[in-house]
Amino acid sequence: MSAAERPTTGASGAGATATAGPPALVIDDLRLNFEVRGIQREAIRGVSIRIDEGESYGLVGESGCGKSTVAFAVMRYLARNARIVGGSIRLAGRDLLAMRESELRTLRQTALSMVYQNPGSSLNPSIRVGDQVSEAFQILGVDRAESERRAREMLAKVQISDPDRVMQRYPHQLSGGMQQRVVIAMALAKDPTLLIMDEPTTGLDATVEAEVLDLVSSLRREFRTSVLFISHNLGVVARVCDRVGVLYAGRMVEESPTDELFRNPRHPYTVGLLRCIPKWGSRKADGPLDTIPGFPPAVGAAIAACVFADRCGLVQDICRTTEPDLFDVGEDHRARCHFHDRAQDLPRAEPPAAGTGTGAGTAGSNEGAPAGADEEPLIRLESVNKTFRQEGHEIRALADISIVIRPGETLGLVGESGSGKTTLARTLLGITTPDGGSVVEFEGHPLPMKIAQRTPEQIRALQIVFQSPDSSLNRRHTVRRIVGRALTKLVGMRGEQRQERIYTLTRSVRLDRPALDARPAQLSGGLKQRVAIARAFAGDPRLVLCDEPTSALDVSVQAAILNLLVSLQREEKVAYLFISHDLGVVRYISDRIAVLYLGRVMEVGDADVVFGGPHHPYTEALLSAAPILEGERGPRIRLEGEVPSAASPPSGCVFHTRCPRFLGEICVNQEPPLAEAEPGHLMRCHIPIEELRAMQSKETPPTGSGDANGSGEPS
Amino acid sequence: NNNSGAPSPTATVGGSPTPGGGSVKAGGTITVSEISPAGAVNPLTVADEGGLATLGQAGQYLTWSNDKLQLEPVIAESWSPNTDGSVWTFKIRQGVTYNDGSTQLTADDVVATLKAHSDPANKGNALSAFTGVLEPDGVAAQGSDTVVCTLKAPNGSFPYLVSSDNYNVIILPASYDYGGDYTKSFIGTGPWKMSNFNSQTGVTYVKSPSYWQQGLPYLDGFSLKYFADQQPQVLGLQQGSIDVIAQFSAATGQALLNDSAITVYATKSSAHRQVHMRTDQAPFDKKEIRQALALSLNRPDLVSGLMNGKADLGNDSPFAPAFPQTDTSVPQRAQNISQAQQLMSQGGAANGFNVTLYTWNGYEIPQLAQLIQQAAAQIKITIKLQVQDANTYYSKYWLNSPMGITDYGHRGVPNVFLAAPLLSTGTWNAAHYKNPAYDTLVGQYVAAVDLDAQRAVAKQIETMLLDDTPIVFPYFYNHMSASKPTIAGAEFTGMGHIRLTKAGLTA
Amino acid sequence: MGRFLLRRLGLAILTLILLSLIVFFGTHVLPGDVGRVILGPFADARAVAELDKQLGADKPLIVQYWTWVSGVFRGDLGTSLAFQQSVSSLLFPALLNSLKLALVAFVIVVPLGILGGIVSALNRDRFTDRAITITGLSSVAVPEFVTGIVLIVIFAVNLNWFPVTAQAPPGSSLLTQLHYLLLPAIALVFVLFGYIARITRAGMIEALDADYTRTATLKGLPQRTVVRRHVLRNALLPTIAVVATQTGYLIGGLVAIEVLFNYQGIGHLLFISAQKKDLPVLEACVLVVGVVYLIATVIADVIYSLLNPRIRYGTAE
Amino acid sequence: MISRPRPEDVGTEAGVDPVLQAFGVEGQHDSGDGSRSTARRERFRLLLRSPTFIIGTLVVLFWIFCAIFGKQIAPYNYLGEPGSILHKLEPPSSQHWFGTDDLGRDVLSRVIVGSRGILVVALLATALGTVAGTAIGLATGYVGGWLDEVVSRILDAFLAIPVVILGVLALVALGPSSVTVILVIGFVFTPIIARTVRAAVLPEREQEYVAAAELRHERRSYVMFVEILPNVSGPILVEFTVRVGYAIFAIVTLTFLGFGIQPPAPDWGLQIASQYIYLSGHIWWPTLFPALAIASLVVAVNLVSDGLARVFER
Ligand SMILES: Nc1ncnc2c1ncn2[C@@H]1O[C@H](COP(=O)(O)OP(=O)(O)OP(=O)(O)O)[C@@H](O)[C@H]1O
Ligand SMILES: Nc1ncnc2c1ncn2[C@@H]1O[C@H](COP(=O)(O)OP(=O)(O)OP(=O)(O)O)[C@@H](O)[C@H]1O
Ligand SMILES: [Mg+2]
Ligand SMILES: [Mg+2]
Repeated sequence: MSAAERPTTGASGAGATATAGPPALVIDDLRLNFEVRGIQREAIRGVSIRIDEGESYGLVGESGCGKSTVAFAVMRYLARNARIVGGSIRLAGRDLLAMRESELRTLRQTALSMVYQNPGSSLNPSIRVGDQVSEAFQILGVDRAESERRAREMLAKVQISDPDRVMQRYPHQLSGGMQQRVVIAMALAKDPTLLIMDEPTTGLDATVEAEVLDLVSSLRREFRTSVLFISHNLGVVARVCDRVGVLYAGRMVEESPTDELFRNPRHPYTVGLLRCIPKWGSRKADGPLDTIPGFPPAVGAAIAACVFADRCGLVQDICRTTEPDLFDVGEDHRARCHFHDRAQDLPRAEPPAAGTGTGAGTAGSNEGAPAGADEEPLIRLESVNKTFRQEGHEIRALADISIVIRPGETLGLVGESGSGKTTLARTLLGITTPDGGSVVEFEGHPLPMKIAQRTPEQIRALQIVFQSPDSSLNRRHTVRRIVGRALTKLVGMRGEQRQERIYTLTRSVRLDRPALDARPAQLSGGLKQRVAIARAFAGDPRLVLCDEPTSALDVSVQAAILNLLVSLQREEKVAYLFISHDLGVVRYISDRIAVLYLGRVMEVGDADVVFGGPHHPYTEALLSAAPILEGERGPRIRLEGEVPSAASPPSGCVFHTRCPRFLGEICVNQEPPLAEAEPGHLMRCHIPIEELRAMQSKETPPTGSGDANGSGEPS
Repeated sequence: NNNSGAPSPTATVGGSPTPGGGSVKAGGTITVSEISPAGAVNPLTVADEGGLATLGQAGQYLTWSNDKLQLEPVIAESWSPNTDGSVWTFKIRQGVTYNDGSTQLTADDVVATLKAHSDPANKGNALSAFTGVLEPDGVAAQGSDTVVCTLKAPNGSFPYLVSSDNYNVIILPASYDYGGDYTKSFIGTGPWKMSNFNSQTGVTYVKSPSYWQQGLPYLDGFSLKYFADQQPQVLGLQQGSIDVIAQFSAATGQALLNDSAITVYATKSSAHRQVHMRTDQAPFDKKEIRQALALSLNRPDLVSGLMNGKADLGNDSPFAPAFPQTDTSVPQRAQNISQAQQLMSQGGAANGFNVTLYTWNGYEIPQLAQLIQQAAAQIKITIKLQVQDANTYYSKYWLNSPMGITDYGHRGVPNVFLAAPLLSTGTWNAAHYKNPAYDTLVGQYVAAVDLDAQRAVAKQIETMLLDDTPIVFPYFYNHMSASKPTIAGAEFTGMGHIRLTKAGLTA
Repeated sequence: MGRFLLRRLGLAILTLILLSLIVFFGTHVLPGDVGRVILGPFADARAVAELDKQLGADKPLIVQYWTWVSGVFRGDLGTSLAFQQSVSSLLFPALLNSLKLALVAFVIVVPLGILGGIVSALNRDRFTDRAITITGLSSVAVPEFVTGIVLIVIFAVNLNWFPVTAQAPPGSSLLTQLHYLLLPAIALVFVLFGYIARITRAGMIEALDADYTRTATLKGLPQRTVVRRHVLRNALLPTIAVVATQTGYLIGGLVAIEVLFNYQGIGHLLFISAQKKDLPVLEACVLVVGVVYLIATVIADVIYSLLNPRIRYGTAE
Repeated sequence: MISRPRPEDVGTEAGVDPVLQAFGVEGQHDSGDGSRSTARRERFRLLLRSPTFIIGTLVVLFWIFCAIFGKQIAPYNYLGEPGSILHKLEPPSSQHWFGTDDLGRDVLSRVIVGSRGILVVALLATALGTVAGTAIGLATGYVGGWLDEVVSRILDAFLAIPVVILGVLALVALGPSSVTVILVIGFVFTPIIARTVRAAVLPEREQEYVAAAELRHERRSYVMFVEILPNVSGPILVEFTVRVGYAIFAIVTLTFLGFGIQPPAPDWGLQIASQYIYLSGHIWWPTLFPALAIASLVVAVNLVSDGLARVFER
């Protein structure tokens, strides 16, 4: 690792400076309740955090564990029904909770700022960006002209290429990445003592995310601001934070320097979390991912002792009787567990990839292997095009896509937002009709483009699991009805028979019977997604399209869903078209991978090949942008600028505008064909594969082989 | 025969208090409110109060039928019939100049006017009075100052047919084009000329310098303001923005009646409501039933309650107490439930029946309808009310409804009332009453030239109608007008004319 | 945005055409023969029948529609059956009057309503909010003619502060006219206040809850500035649309008020012509009311698009 | 695009509005803790906690009671007795709490009995409009395309004419009667409601459960009425109650103008129409009490819809 890239070194430095000034933020045993229908519900159950000057502190934890609440408590911006019932918050020594409104305002003007998820909505849609930024200066009493100048400066600092243009823009005219930069610029305007970032990159593309994160760490160095960085994504935290605190059910369960935490987690929950995440390069063949059984306790749930006891594999009676304190388990490393020393012996919730696992594994890899290439493809797309017309201009969402999906295999589909992944899926399903001339074949026979013209078999054979179960399940229907209807409609089942099938089906997706009569609102995200999966499998499909089925879920739940999909595939011999942003996940589950950019396939090939390299420059960039936890990684390959508009794609190779390996003329003038660079590995690039190999071999990103199933354990 | 002499210059409005009598000072202008004309203000076609009140300002008639239903000479200085009343001779006033200041009135103008209104081709509203009486070729001038009308049939009341009662017949120059727009010129022999007209808001009149009655009118002018509704008029008078309300219904005017600061004029009239029952259809084809219904009404209550006492009892014939011709010796029909019930059973409807009463939503008519409904309920007649707007009622239901209430404006003589709604050939015969005996009686009545003869026939008609009861005449209501006490000399007729020739602000 | 406006305009015109169809065929379901309308209730039946034939009210509807519409486009709205004068000579003065009245009402109610909405949103769920909301609900509830009557009795008849009619004498000064119009205007204000306040409140609350408002607050801006600079602009956008729609409905409300105050406006004319079955006038009135409404909405959309950058500038993506 | 649930929104909203706060907590129940109260029961509890809603409901119930038992509980015959005319326009007294009208009829009785007419007409009319409007709204919103374009234009055209005027037009055409009033008001409301429903359907249409249904090749009618309709029932219910309020308003106005319900119905609007002329004589009781009745009913209805809206909307 180069010191430039990894903040950890900075951390020690921060530790040093910490002794100098007072800590930027000290939260001491913060307790906060939400009053709901007159009942006080504990949301934060005593959280203590200390952030030194210039230090960046990561707060991680599953959704709903109280991260944002802590953040807003620090901002003193709480919901009306929120009550701080204990503890103190000190900012640079000053007691926040004691402050009067006016003091608080000055503090917000000068010392405290926050960046949160969804920059789109955090900028005022009807005020020019410039004015919004300079406003931050004007509050400080700077006159108009001056503040505008500084605003321009600030925007430049957040690496916005031409600030003057942007200042004239309205938020909606900027891309998500730009918007977030602007927000960050506003936040840093006052050169704050503490900058709180609540999921600042959630919702952005991996590439954009990577840039923003780089920006954050570089700005940190420049401004020496302390950062409270909130994320559910350990990889992200790993990238920008010196120290990390793991929050669970409003309780801090472990806290340590970043590397230490990932190398040597000492709380079963942390251990569990880390195991849920597919290791870089691990494959479904290596066996199922580990999961954390059960659900986190709800806000206000009465908790006797250890908050994690109910889900803990190591639980003993003591855990249910006495709450463990934060044990010091290493230098600057604390864990709230009676058995912190045995934390890593936490038994797997899922059976490890033993005999069956490998058996399945080989089977899995066989399907993926080129060996299968000769067998008749399940789906064949031949120069599929889709053009949307939106007030006047045309958006080419799919540009002659030609790929095949083989029976029982998983084709991973990756690409930045807007690259056409969903459109491709919808086209296959017949919900979106492709342009004329496109060919879609199913088992060798042409597949009608409109669902209405498809035979029941064909309809049954192609099903989908949408990204958000909240949207894909009818809120007003019970699970039984949702699944049942699918059965009736797809396989014409009725009465008893149908009931039976409902039971077997839901059992196979690990839904217990009581859930059957619940409505989606009453189920957790994971359960909902299982229902969606059950519905997709109602008519034993041949191909299930999974459009980011886990991206809305917490990692522990994601793991469970992935396992489920894998095992279903094994049982039903179903093929998947698996769309995801998370390369780790895609790699874990896919046999082959297709990379999409502006509606074009840039690269297709077996997972190992595509990830192992040599890769298409775009793939290369995606890979280097992927936030990964452990081990070495190559230098970040930056992608300049935003994804060009699909309405007016660049000439020649559509990627040339951002290509790190840009050749020149040729790239600008002629579009490279999707050619077979090596057996079973197609690529759309002018650079010969050997050269690519040469360029990239200098710094090969780690392949799974190295620490596939090891990295969790202490070395 | 009645040919009174020259008009008495200070003819005050009888029957109604006019403080200070004629003692009014010259000059000043006032505002008179009037219900807006139902249609275009066209001498031929006007058929409503708003219209006729407008016509009656710049326009004048041969004779003026005053509030006592006696004729006063106007354009005609005098008149006389031949022996059987089939030929009438009118002496036309000389030296009358139209309000255009130039045109002189001649007998030819009168002839032209009468021809125009009596010509069926013109489809004038006056036809309803002239049909069967006068036809164009029956009118001729003798010299410049005499007009002779030769009637189709003898008619003792003919002078009334050319009086203000036949309100369309204002005397216009022979040159006048009846197809044209009267409201452009408002030409006429009257004391006023139009200075501004708006079919929506009303007319502004100024004194006509060339008016033939010396020293009249007193006022410099007045504005006739149109209102869609009576209520604003009442409020306006109370509040002072209006000086005279030409006409209001006793019900609406409740406030005015017991307001000491307002002068109310109650002019006896023959205006009334007719409750017709279709005599040619069940259930009202039996006269017992019709009588029963008539008997169920408590008329004194109607008069005192509904009309605030500003009405005369009706006796189920057109002969209103206001008419000199009426024979008042015929016993008044009074409420008698038990008798009514008997009649019901005689009529074979001992336990009642259902019937729909059609009428329209104006004046006190809906209330009357409801009171009739109440009354009928006592003898097990269940009345369902269908209250339409005027046009729907008159165009769809009036002449073919089992039962209905129709409003009849004032007439100076009962002739029209006797003919149109009751003759077998009557054009407004909503009751579909066909009784040859009655028809002949009406014939006799019309022909009768002097009052006693007329009254004699009247008695027979009254008795006959009382027995047949094709139509219930519950009451004849007074024509109600009101003004500020500071205004005197305004004359009103039951017809709805308002004459301001001698009106003015009290000195 | 040019395209946006063009499209908007095109739609308006299309709507207009449909409107004319509705109006025409709507009115031609009317019973009661034209001749009767002209000659009046007591007119001789033969006369009526005769006239009907002359007026050719027996031609097929489509033909009649065409003659009418083509007339309208030539600016000739036909002649009134009841008044025997050109419809336009009746219509446009009336329209002008109504617009005067509507204007006065608006000048009073729009600021009031918006203010009310803002205040109640800022004191959300507190007493003030409830008070304003309830007041709004109630004022909306009472039909304007009831309010009008009460106002007349109190202020015109008893206190004699205002005239009972809204019709100022011809040629009276602006001030006098205003004096005449105030009472009916207030009656209308009652009806509209609650509605505008309600929408404003909704818009405000949405804006207050928006992330960008939070951003502004966390910038350390004082509450007042936050509201003035960040909340209002976004909050008032929806209100504009509402105000526009209300103009249309306001004119609907004018019927009762104008009749009550004997004000020679479009509503009054419409009422009369409806009573008299004066088709040409009735049609023209309804058509005009519709047109006014359409214009209002178009204007609103223009303003809206001017204030809303999303429409003013297309998106970058 | 990745979109994660953002409970912090729940947070802020929750602070704002107790109703949504509850949903925030629903959000929590998601993560499968013991209590699984459904959204519906939740809403109900919340409604019962809103005093304005309670008051509104009580008043409405009161009038419904009057509508049903009016004739029995009315102290006098609302049509009056023969001779009652002699007691006309008597001010409120111990015999006649609300005084008597111009035919000597007991105003109180007429107000009580009058509730039936207005309620029945208003409810039926609104129901009619809601059913039609919902059907159209669903169709245009879901099917979209040219159907949407065409129908929307037509609806716009209708919406350009104020309710009262459209009402006058139609009533003059068909002749006044309760039935026609119902038909007319129902008809006039259809486009308004259709528009609201359409607006509610559009976002639903984008929801993926619709796509999922299409993937099963469901019939359109099924998608509209079984899949989408239940999800827009909230807005529809709210719209319905709001419209009831406006229906009453419109009916009364039409009646006042003489195009609505006709005598001798004890309809409130009719009472006002026939009695307001006496106001100038300071005879306020026959007008005031019906007016108050109308106000109380419409306000109550609005309170109810307001309550529902706060619970159902978004
Ligand atoms: N219905 C539509 N109308 C117009 N353009 C559309 C439509 N659907 C998608 N597009 C455009 O097509 C392109 C591809 O969209 P698509 O949703 O397939 O991308 P994606 O890869 O799924 O993005 P994400 O990762 O955000 O889901 C985008 O530019 C999008 O704007
Ligand atoms: N105003 C509120 N009223 C009631 N409960 C609330 C409120 N705000 C938040 N909560 C609950 O408190 C818990 C903590 O919320 P918080 O937003 O801090 O979680 P989080 O860790 O930020 O989750 P995520 O990662 O999804 O943002 C959640 O269960 C949330 O539902
Ligand atoms: Mg959060
Ligand atoms: Mg997508």
